Amino acid sequence: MRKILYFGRLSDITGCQEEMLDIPSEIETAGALRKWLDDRFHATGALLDPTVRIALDQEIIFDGTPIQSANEIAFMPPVGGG
Amino acid sequence: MRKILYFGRLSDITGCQEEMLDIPSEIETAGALRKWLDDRFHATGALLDPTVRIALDQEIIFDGTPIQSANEIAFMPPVGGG
Amino acid sequence: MLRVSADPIDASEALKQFEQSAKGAGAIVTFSGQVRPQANSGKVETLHLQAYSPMTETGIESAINEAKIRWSIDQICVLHRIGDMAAGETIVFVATASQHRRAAFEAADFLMDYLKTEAVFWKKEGTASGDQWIEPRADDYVDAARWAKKETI
Amino acid sequence: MLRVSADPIDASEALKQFEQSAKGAGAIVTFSGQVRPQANSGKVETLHLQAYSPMTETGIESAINEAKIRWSIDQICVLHRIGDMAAGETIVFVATASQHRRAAFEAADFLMDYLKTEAVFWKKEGTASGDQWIEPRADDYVDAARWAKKETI
Repeated sequence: MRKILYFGRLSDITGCQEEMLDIPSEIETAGALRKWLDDRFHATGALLDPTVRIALDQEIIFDGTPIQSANEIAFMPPVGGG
Repeated sequence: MRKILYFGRLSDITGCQEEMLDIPSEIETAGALRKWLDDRFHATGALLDPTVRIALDQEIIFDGTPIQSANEIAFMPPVGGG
Repeated sequence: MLRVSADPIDASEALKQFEQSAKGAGAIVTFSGQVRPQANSGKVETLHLQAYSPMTETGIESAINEAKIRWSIDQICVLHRIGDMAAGETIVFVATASQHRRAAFEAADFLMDYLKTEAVFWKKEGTASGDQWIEPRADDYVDAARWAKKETI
Repeated sequence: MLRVSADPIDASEALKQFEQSAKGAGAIVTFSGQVRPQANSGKVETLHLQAYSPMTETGIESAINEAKIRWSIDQICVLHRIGDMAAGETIVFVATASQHRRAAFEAADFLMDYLKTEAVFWKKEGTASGDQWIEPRADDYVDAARWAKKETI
């Protein structure tokens, strides 16, 4: 089980800000996880948007990065405070 | 009688920050007044320094400006606050 | 000093404390940002600010360190509010202290550009016509690009 | 708002009042300058600030008006101390409020450059080894030239 977080506008699509999830073993990379989750939520590409970055255990990574060792995976639309 | 003011470092030379003065009628311009006062105070050019500006009745003027109508004449070395 | 918290920010009180910690610096610049009262879609009723701790704090700490490397800065304070707040409330307070006023101005300006475009926050404005997530404007990215820094997050 | 006075300046209190008058502006930048504790010739015991009223005030008012023409600014506050003060005391406080943070930063920066190089003040530092009149440094003139404005006094 991994903790998955959906920030900003993504939580409007997923209906939750975080969830514990069993990720199938064939989903090996961040990019594959994007696609799998986008289908699962019928998000019609919202999770595939290149402006949505992915963090593994609080570190921004690329789509090719393997996710097996991550405990926490976050989907982050464009950030900005102030 | 006119009021003459000496600001900043000039008052160290003139020994006063302001004085009431009868200016001889042959001293017609700001430039002539500079020279006359520089001699009077043995200021050895301190009042002639081009960075020292002259204000007639609170308005910066040039050396050629006539001074007859002015009530208050100020000698102003480089300004700066903050 | 860095604080990311749901507690209200009192800019005046923060400046008072900063003056104490920055004694002798000579020049202090502060920026405070308030929740704007008006959105494109109407009067702002609430603003919700989301962070991702400790990634948010780690990123801001990096920006503070970068500012200290780039400019001769004695002290930096960043307070950022999260959670729900009302229009007019202070959302961010940045203070910089230096011997040199230009350094204090530029470091504060730099930190605000970081906070607006790179700090790990998400903002949702609530108006009578519904809620809307707000992302940085093109202007904000242009401002941030002035510092031509590498991505820190 | 402009005040040139021998009364001490409380920057924190000034910010509190400015926040009230600038309600809804969104972005507030402040600059406060303190009397530096160290001069080239030793520890600063006193700083004496001389003005030439009302020329001093008229000049600052012109600079405030110019800032309001150049940038979209809601409110400006300039407090400047004159007379005798001690090291660490606040000599100047500038606050700007705008809808846009860059406008607030730039207007405050511009006003400080004006105050440092064009405002009608003279400064004398007193140290154990004597008094010395302080005039703007070359750096100050370079900073002021960034705005390429005509002489206003």
